[in-house]
Amino acid sequence: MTALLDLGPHAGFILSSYAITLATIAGLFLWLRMDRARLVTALERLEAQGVRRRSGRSATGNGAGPRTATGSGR
Amino acid sequence: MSGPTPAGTWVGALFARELRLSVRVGGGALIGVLFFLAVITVIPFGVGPDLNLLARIGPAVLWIGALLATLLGLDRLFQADRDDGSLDLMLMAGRPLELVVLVKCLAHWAGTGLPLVIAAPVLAIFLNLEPLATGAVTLTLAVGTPALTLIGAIGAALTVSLRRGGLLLAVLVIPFSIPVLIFGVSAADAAITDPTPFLTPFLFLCALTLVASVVGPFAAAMALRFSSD
Amino acid sequence: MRLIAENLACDRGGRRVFAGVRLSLESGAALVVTGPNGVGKSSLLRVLAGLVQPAEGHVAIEGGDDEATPGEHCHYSGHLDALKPALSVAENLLFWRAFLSAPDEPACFGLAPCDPEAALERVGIGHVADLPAAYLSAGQRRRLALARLLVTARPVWLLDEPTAALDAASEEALTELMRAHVNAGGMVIAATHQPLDLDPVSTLRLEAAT
Amino acid sequence: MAIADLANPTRFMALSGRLLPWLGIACALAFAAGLYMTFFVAPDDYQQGATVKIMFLHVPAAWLAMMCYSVMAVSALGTLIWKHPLADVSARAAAPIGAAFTFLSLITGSLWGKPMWGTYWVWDARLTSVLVLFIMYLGLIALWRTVEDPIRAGKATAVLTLVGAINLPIIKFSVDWWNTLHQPASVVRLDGPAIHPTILWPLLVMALAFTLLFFTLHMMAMRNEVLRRRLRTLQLGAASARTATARPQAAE
Repeated sequence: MTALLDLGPHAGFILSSYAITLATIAGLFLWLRMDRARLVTALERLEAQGVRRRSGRSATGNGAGPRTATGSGR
Repeated sequence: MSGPTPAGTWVGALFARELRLSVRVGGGALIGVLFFLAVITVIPFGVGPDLNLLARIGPAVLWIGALLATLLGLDRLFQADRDDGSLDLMLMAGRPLELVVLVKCLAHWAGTGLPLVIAAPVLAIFLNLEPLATGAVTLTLAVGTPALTLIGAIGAALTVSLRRGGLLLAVLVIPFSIPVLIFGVSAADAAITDPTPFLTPFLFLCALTLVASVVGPFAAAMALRFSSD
Repeated sequence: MRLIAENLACDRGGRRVFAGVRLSLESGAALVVTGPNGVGKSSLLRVLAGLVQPAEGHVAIEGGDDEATPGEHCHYSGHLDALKPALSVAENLLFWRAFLSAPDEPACFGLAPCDPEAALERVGIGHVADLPAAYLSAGQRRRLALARLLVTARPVWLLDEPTAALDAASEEALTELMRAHVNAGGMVIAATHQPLDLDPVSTLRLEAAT
Repeated sequence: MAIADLANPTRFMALSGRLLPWLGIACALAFAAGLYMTFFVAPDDYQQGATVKIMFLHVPAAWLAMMCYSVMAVSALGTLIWKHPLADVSARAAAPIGAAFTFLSLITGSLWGKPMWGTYWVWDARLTSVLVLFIMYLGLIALWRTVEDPIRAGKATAVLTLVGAINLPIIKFSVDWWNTLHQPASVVRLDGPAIHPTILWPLLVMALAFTLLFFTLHMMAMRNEVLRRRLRTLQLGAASARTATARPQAAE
C-alpha cells in the first residue's frame, strides 16, 4: 500500500487530474441517464394520451387498436 | 381576475422567456463562448507562439474577443421578435418599453455575456497570463460586458428592420464601445504593471456601465418605436 | 365605451396610404373594413393599435382607462402569429398572459379573461398544449393566436384577415368567439373580404384615392 | 452484428438493450484492473517520479478523442453515401463524448505539463491541433443544436465532419513534422513500443478501459437519440392527427 501514498512532490497534480477525469465521466454518465429518464417519461405521457407509433398505429378513431411493443426495452 | 399584474411577474416572465429561448435549440447562448474560444485560439497562429508576447497582449486580446463576441451575438436581439410579430405586441403591451429593453438586454447578457466572463480565466491560461492578471481581466470583463450588451442593443434596435443588420450593428456601435474597451484593458493591465493604479480605470468602467444601462434602453426604445411601419 | 378616430391619414414610405378616415364604434358592435388590396386596411388597423403614428388626425377611446393609451385597450392579431417555435404552446400563451397589461376599466366590458387551458380548449387545440409550437400547422398557429385574445381582457379586437389559413370549421369557431366577445360588450374591427355574420356590424369601405 | 440488421431502430434498441449491461460490466472491470495496475504495479519514472501516472489518463484520452472523431467520420460516410438510417444518430451521439475526451486529454496534458515543463500550456503543434479538434467538436455540437430538423442537421454535420477529418492525420504526425517540445510518439511506432512493459501493460489496459467506456456511453447516447427521434415523430403525429377529428367543443 505504500506505493499509493508517496505520490511524490506533484501529488496534487496527479490526484486532481484523476479527480477531473472521474468527474467528467460521471457527469457524462449521469447526464445520459437523466436524458433517458426525461425522454421515457415524455414518451409514456404521449402513449397515455393514446398516440400510437406508426408501426403500432391503429386507426386514430378507435383508440383500442392492438397494443404492440413499442420496443422501448428496459 | 388578471387585474394589472404587478411589475415583478411580467419582468420575470419576459426574462424567463428570453433565457429559455436562448438556451433551446436554435438559441444563440453558447455560440458567443465558442466564437470567443475560436478568436483566442486563432490569435497565436498570427502573432506567434511566443508566450511572453502573448502574456503582454493577453488582456487586450481577451477584451477584443469579448467585444466582438458580444456585438456579433446581438443582431437577433430584436430582429427575432420583429420577424415573428412579437415586437408589435410588445410595443402595444402597455409596459414601459425602456424597461422591456433593459430586461431583454440582461437576459441576453446572462445567456451570452456571462459565459464569456466564466470562460475568460480558462482562455487566460492559453495566453499564459499570471493568476493576478487573469483575475483582473475577469473582473473587468464581468463589469464591462453588460455595458457592451447595453450599447449594442442601441445598434440592434436601429438595424431591426434591415435584412443584413448584423455587421452594420457592429460598425455603428464600436465607436461607443471604445471607452469601455480602453478602461477595461487599462484596468486589466494596471494589475500587472505596478505603477499604474487598478482602481481608477476600474471605477471609470463601472461608471460607463451605469451610464450605458440608462442611455442604452432609452435610445433603443426610441429607435424601436420608429421602426414599426 | 366608444372608439373614435377623426380624419385619420397615414403615410408609408412617403406615400399617402389613406386620408380623411372617420370612424366611431360603440362597445358591443363590430366593424368590417373592406376595400381592394393595398388600399391600407392593414395600415388602418396598425394606426388604431398605436403601432404607427398617423400623419393627421388621432385615435381616442371614450370611457376607457384614462391612463392607458388607446393601443392598450386593443388586441392586435396581424398576419404574423407572434409565436416562438422553440417554446411550447402553453409557454407561449402563459408568457403573453403575464406580459400584456389589461386596462382597469371599462367596467362595462364583461368578458373575463380565461386561463390558458380553457382558452386552448375553446379554440379547439387543447390537445397540443405541451407540444412545441414548431410542430403546429398554419391553422393551429392561427387558433393559438386567437387564444391569446382570450387570456387577457382587452375590449377592442383588431383582426387583420382573421379567416386566412382557417378551414370552414375553424372559421365558424372564430365567428362564435367574436360573437361572444361582442355580446359581452367588446368591439371587433376586422379587415377582411368575407362578410362577418355578427348582428350589430357596420362596414367601412376604403376607396383607392382616384 | 451485421450492420444491415442494425439498420432498423427498433431492433437496434432491443439488441443494445441486452448488450449494454454486459458492456458496462466489462468496462468497469477493465477500469478496476487498469487503475490497480497503474497505482500498484507500474514503477515510478526515474525522471518524472509519480507524475508519470497522469500519462495513464492523458494518452488513452487523446487516443479516444481521435478514435471518436473517426467513428463520427465513418458515421458521416454512412449518412451521406450508404444512407444508413442510424448513421446520423451515431454521429450526433458521439459528438459530446468526443468533446469530453478531448477536454480530458487537454486538461490532463496541461496538469502533466505544469510539473514537467513548468507551464500549463504552450503553443506547440500537437497541443494546438488537439485544441482545434476540441473547437471542431464544439462547432459540430453547436451545428446540431441550431438546425431544427434532425435529418437536415445530420447531413450538414456529416459534411462538416468529413471536411474536419483532414485534421486527424495532422495531429498524428504533428509530433514528427514539428520536432518540438512535445514528446514524440512512443507507443505506436514503426519499430514497436519504446517503453518498458511494466508501464506499457497498464497503459494498454487503461486504453482498453477507455475504449469500452466510449462504446458504453456511445450506445447509451444512441439509444437516447433514437428515443428523442421517436418522441419528435410522436409529437408531430399528435399535433396533426387530432385536428382532423377535433371539433371546437370538448375534444375527447
